[in-house]
Amino acid sequence: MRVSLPWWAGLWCFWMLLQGSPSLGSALLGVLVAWLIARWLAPEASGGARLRVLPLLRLLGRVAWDIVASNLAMISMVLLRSNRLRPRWVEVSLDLPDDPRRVVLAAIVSLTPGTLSVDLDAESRCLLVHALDCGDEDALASTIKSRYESLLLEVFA
Amino acid sequence: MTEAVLPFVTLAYLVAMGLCGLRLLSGPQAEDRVLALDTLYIMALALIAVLSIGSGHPINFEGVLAIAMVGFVGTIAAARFLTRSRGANDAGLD
Amino acid sequence: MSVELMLAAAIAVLVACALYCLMRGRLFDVIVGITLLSYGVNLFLFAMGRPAANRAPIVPAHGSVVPAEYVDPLPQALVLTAIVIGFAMTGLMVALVIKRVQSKGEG
Amino acid sequence: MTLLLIALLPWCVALVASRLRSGEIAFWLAFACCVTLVATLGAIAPGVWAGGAMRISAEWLPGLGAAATLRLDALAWLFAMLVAAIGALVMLYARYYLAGDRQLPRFFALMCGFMGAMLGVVLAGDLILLALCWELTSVASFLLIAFNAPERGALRGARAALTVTGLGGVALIAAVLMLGRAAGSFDLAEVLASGAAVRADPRYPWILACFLIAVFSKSAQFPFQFWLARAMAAPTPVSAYLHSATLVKAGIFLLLRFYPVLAGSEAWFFTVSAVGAVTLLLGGVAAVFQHDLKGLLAYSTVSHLGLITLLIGFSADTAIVAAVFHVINHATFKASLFMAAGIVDHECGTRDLRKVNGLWRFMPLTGSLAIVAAAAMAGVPLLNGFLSKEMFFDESLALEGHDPIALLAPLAALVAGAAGVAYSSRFVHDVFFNGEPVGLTRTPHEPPLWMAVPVGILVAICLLVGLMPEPVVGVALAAAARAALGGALPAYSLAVWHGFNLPLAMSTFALVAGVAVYAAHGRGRRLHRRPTPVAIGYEAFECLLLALARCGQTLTRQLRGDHMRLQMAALALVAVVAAGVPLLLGPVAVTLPAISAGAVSGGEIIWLVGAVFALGAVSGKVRPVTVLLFLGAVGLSVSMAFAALSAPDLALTQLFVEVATVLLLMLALERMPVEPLRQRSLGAHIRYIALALAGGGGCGWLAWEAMQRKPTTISDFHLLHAVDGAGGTNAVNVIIVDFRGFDTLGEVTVLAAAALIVWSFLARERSGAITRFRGSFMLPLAVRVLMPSAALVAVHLYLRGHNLPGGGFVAGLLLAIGLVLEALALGSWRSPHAKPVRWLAGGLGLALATSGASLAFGFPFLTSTFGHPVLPLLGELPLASAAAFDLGVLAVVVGATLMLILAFAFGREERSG
Amino acid sequence: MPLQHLVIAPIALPLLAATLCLAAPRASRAISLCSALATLAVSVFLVATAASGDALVYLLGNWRAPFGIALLSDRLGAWAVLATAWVLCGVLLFSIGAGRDKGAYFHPLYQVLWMGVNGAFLTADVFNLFVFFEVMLVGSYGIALQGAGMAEARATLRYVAINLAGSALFLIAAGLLYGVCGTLSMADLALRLPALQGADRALALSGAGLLAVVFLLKAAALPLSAWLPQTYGGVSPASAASFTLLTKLGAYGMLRVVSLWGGTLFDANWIAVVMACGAGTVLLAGAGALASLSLARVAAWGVLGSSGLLLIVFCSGSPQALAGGLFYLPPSAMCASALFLVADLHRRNRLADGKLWLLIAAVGVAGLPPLAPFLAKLQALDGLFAAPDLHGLAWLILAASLLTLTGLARVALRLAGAGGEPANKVEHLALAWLCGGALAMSTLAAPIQRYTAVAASELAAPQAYIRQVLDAVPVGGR
Amino acid sequence: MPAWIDALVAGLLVVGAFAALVGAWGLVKLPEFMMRLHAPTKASTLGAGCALAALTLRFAGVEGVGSLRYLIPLIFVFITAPVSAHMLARAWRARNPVKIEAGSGGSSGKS
Ligand code: NA
Ligand code: NA
Repeated sequence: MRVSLPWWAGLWCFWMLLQGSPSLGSALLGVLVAWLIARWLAPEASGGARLRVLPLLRLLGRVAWDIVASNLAMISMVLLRSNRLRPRWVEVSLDLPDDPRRVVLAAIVSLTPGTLSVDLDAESRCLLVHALDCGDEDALASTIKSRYESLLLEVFA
Repeated sequence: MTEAVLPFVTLAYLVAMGLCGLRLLSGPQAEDRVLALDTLYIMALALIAVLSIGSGHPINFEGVLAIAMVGFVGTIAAARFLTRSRGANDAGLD
Repeated sequence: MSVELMLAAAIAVLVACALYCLMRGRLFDVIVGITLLSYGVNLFLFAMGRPAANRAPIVPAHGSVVPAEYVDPLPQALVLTAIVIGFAMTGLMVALVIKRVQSKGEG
Repeated sequence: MTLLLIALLPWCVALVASRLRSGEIAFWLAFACCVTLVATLGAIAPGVWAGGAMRISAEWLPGLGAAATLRLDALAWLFAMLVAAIGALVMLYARYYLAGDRQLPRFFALMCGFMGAMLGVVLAGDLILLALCWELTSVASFLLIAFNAPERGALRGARAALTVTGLGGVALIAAVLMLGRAAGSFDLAEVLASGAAVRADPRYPWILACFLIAVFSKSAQFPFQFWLARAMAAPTPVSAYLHSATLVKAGIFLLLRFYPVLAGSEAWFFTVSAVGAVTLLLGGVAAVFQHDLKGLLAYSTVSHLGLITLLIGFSADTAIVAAVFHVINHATFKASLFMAAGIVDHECGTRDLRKVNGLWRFMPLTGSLAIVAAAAMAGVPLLNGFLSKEMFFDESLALEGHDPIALLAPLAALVAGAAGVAYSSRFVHDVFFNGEPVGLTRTPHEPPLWMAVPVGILVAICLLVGLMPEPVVGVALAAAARAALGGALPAYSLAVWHGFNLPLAMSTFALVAGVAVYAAHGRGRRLHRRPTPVAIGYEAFECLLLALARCGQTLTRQLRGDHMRLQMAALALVAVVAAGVPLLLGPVAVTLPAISAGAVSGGEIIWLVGAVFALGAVSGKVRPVTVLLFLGAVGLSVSMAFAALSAPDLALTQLFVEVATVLLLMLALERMPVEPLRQRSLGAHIRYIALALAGGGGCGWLAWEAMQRKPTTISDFHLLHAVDGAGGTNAVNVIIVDFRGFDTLGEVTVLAAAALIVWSFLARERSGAITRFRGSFMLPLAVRVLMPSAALVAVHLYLRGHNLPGGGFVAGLLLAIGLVLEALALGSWRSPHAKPVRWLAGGLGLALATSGASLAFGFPFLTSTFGHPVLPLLGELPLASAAAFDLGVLAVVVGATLMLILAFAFGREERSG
Repeated sequence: MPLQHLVIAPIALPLLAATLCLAAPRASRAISLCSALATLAVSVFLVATAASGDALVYLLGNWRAPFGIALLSDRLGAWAVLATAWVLCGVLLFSIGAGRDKGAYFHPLYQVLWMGVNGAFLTADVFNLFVFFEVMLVGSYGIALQGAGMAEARATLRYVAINLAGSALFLIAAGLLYGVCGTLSMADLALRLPALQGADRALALSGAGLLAVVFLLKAAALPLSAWLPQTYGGVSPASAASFTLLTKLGAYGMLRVVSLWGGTLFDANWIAVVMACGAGTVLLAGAGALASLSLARVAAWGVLGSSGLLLIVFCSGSPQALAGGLFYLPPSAMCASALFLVADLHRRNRLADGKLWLLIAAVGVAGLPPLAPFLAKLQALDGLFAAPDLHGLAWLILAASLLTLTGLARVALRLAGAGGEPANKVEHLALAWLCGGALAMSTLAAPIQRYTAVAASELAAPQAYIRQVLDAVPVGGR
Repeated sequence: MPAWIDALVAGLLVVGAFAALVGAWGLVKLPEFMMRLHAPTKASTLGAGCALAALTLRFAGVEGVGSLRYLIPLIFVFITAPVSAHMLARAWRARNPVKIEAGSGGSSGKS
């Protein structure tokens, strides 16, 4: 089995982060450990998809901001008008071509407060989302598509 | 300043945990309880982090890491059980 | 509220609950009881090590050590052993209960 | 040497015979053995008669102060001769009686074994050896009675015999042990010499009681007489041997043997003579009414044994002579009678006196022999029985002093004498005359010659002794009696004719009365129409056994069934008492907690949360899955408590174990339908709650009190020497892998074994596929990321464990949980953990190898070493051999956890949706 | 390598064998047998060394005694280890002959059981004793579940549950002793316990009391006996045959505790209670044997009876009775094991030519001559009869043995006509090994009684034990 | 430790504690399961995130860049939290079937 290079590198970074105080010894050890684990446990590199850094950072930033912002929104919702919420089930049809990206999108949807991805229909490629407080289902769906799906398509070009 | 807020922060997390415990006790459905337990784990994680700040030794950091990595396993298992059993063998109780 | 009082209270509650479960006579409750009992007993062992906050028994690599500045590490080591053995026994017990319940269903 | 030969030869023959296939060879061996014994005994006879006791001794039981001593004096010689000589005749007889039986080798082996045991009793020169051989005779007789085993009568007879003689054995053991203490030695010679001391000992009544129980049970004295009648289920040669000449005489032998030690007290006189008299009468009367030929003989044996006992009970020197004489006489005529009865049984196919009639026509030879023997039994003059019975009458008349007995004894003797004549008459008349046989399946005829020869020999002895007693047995009798008395012989005369005297009158009266009684009762077969008499005592015995068995059943039924909760309650109760009593009675001043209004320092409230959920888990109103969730919450709070109270290692371990446990229980719950709680009475409820509260409260109190104590602990050493002694700063880990690494080795063994058990136990289910968590589209991807990270963190935790929180346990648990999760989420078996047993083997091997490596350097098992080599580029590298041990621990934990959890994960596929 | 190191062998060898069996399952039979023989040889060596007067102390990890874990092979420990080796060798042989070892992981689990028993007999550390109890128990669970029928599972479930509760008690006891005395070494505890005063002493007594409860549970003494007949009668007889020594562990533990701490910690009432438990057990065993209808059940009650007897004599305070008890321990286990094995033969309908073994084993269990249990019991009874206040116990033992005899006779007679196949050579060899062991012990009674007498006197004066453990010097003087 | 870092740490702690409190409150207060599912998964992410960030900052002065490792748990929380929420929602739906009208993007159904 070939060792997947991105995994190796990623694990090595993780190792270095974990060590706290970086030293040459731990770096070399990390190479070995990461190689072994990547060889043993990491899935094989899926050919084709390449990670693009800039869109990734943009995506991360946007998600982080949304998490904070909608958390605040959430706080107000829970505290101030918990009796007047409008929960809705929303189906979002996805354009993402492969499962990993759909999963990432679903995760982002879940992480941003107010929405929760519940199911992914394998055939119709629809993401079933539950929204805590939603006036307009279509608006929510399009927000999700525009804010995250497009960027995701860019990240894994 | 940190020292000043720490007791209150700790108390806040404890109260939050207490609320989670309340939900865990009251249910009404098993899913609610699982959710409460899951949240309890996250709260515990945060609380340990806060206590580490207070003590000045992040000696329990690995505990934090552990909760973050495996805390959800119980939730997964319970959710799986609930999905599969659909309460068939113990209907009527929650 | 002292650490000792809380520990003693927790041990009392855990052991009492465990005993009640064990004496209830249902196989499932025996598993629950044994689990609770092992929590209680582990806390009991742990309590024997003059527990206190912020005195983890991790000594400096160099320099002198004053034992009184640390909690007693030995009970912790014992609890560790007890935890692992308890886990193994729980698994065993559960397997047996499953077999027993299945046999009831068949016969 | 001769003694050794006598004692061991039968055993050797028994051993050889038991391995033989051919009954013929076995017979010749057994017969040769008996003949050799007779010859040997004959050869040493003059010396023994002259008063020279032979003795050999070897060291055997120094702890008891007992030795393997054999001792042969004239009394022992007499009994040994009886055993050997009658043994030879019985063997000869049995060869034809049991001809064709497939079990013949076993029979002869058992007979020889019995003979060995019996000779052991007779020759034992040490009380312990005596008791041992005594028990062996019980065992051997049990086996011989049970020879026809599946047959119902044999089973019951053997069991009754074993129980009664077993009781006797137990009593003898007690008697012997106390006697040995009282006499100061177990050596027979010393005991015999210390009679006065024994009789003065405060334990004497106990000794006597136990001793007499032993003797009476063996010799079928009242109230133990019933077993002998039951023992008639044995093959007739066995009855002829054991139940006339040898086994039942063991008790008599013991009475004679210990006569100098134990006799001479009022207790002895009254007990022995009373029991003897009762037995004498009981046996005599019962014998008349038996319908079974062997039953008649059995009760007559009981009666005669009673006679001998009564004689010994008289405690007069001449009575002892009479007793010894009657032992000889009874053995000869009773053995021949049993053999004759066996011939009848053999030829007629039944021994029911109501069917067997008028055999004189078919077998005149057997008839004439039997009639002579029966006459001897009845005490007809010119036969040996007459002589000893005459002496008995004489003794009963000579009794002085003890008023009631002195008056009653002659009367009893007379009645018993008459009864003896009556049953002897019945034996003769009812078998050989009294009309025609009834319903016999075959026509009887004379037996083979060699079957009659032993009877003939014995009858000839009866005649010879009866005609000229002094030349035939005089010397042996005198020597034996002298040995039994342990001193000088009294004046007595062995003569056929003593002139017209009172005993002769009594004899005559008994003869006439006996014949008259039989004639009156038996006229016109009136006796035949009487119902079979109940075996006196046997029913009571059966009832007693049954009651005891019932009692046992009731007792054990309390322990049976689904009463696990009772067992738990018993354990809890005992523990509460054991721990509580010292606290409550001891000077424990209750230290009340000083409640200060200090700031909330953290985890303390968590414990309350834990306590609440522990209570919740106990509630019977929630469903099982909820109980498991509550358990998870309790576990979490315990883990938090550890984290808050300076136990980071514990917190980590508890957390991982908690997760693994919840995972395991959730997987298992699917297959474990939980029955609803049974309703229990309020009282039971309250009892259990009270017990639980006592147990819990007690534990809490113990913990509280113990936490007030601050003893100097051995762990100070561990803290002080963690770095310089073991090369690690994390004292907990250092203890686990170094100071107390042996505990850890045992612990991983437990883990591995438990995993193996569960894995193999649920193997049937494992044939299916692993049930994966299907339907979740997010989980697989998350796990793909998590799993390698978990492995990396595990490596990290393992590597730092010696110095900081972490170590092999937690690393292994984390890795295993990751692997389990992966297996469940992806449903795949990766090659490395497809065979988790290899993890176990590898881990245990590594731990063992690390532990054992120090042996090569001359250091004890588990000795560790460490160093800080400075390497180029890498700098100082902390290395400890204990780390390799920890790696082994890690591997075992991984393998075991995988097996423990995954064993429950196989089964049906998940329903989709 | 100094011979000292052989002390670890009875523990390390079985573990090594278990590991090798896991690694090479095909060769597990050979590995297991080799290990069994090696362990037997080492056990003989340990007894020989102990008999020559040198108790071997082994400091694990080369740490001085109260700080690390020490093993001690004194006369008592070595004797028990040898008894274990003898019985387990025989049962292993039988299992191989009967093909019972084909079950999953039989050999590794059997070796684990062996390791646990040996460890428990050799260790001089309270917590380590707990660990080895667990090792022994887990091995016994594995052996009990061999064949894993429903009946076995049911019987084992109770056994596991009650033992788990017992383990919890053990932990509390060990914790309490540590909390009050600050040490775990039995020898060190023996030094520290007398120094305790007042409330400390009461607490220590509580801890020791809990420990005693654990031992009573393991010995299946009266209020806690229910599990034994259920378990031993419920699992396959061949499994039960390997358990006959496990109850002896309880009595052994009690003996060690009473010997080491008894003089200073326990008063006469305490001892009397334990002896009363033993007496009740003996009587119960007799009643049970009388009431039972199968050979395996009678054997189980026999095991219970011998366990009660040992409790009585070990606590009696009479050196003579104690020596008798030590003499009694191995042959009673051998005979009970043999009886279980015969029951196994009967259950598989292979008793055609095994009646001799039935006879010998039954005679041994009933305490009849010529097997060694008879002599040992005699010695024990002699000791009891020597003390005026112990007469009652002697009578009780005698009465119970009569009940056992009667029950055994009934059951054995039922088997008298049993036929079926003949057993194979290996099975005969195994039975001959066990029965022969008991027989050989009665012919070798003289040296054995000398050995046990010295062992008893050692136990009566534990200072030697304490000094030996605490004064042992690590290699290189660490 | 510079004062601004101290202030920042305190601020983060307060925000996190507040978020956690609100999340727990929502867990208790919200009327039905699917709504309750939102509250803690969100609020607790912020609660945990802030606490960990505070930890990182607090020890940045001592450990420098190394204290970034205290953010690692956050990554795992972000990976696992959506998964558990999803699994729970799925389990709940299995027992409480919800009808969702067909059509992309705009259908709704109140449960
Ligand atoms: Na007739
Ligand atoms: Na070491």
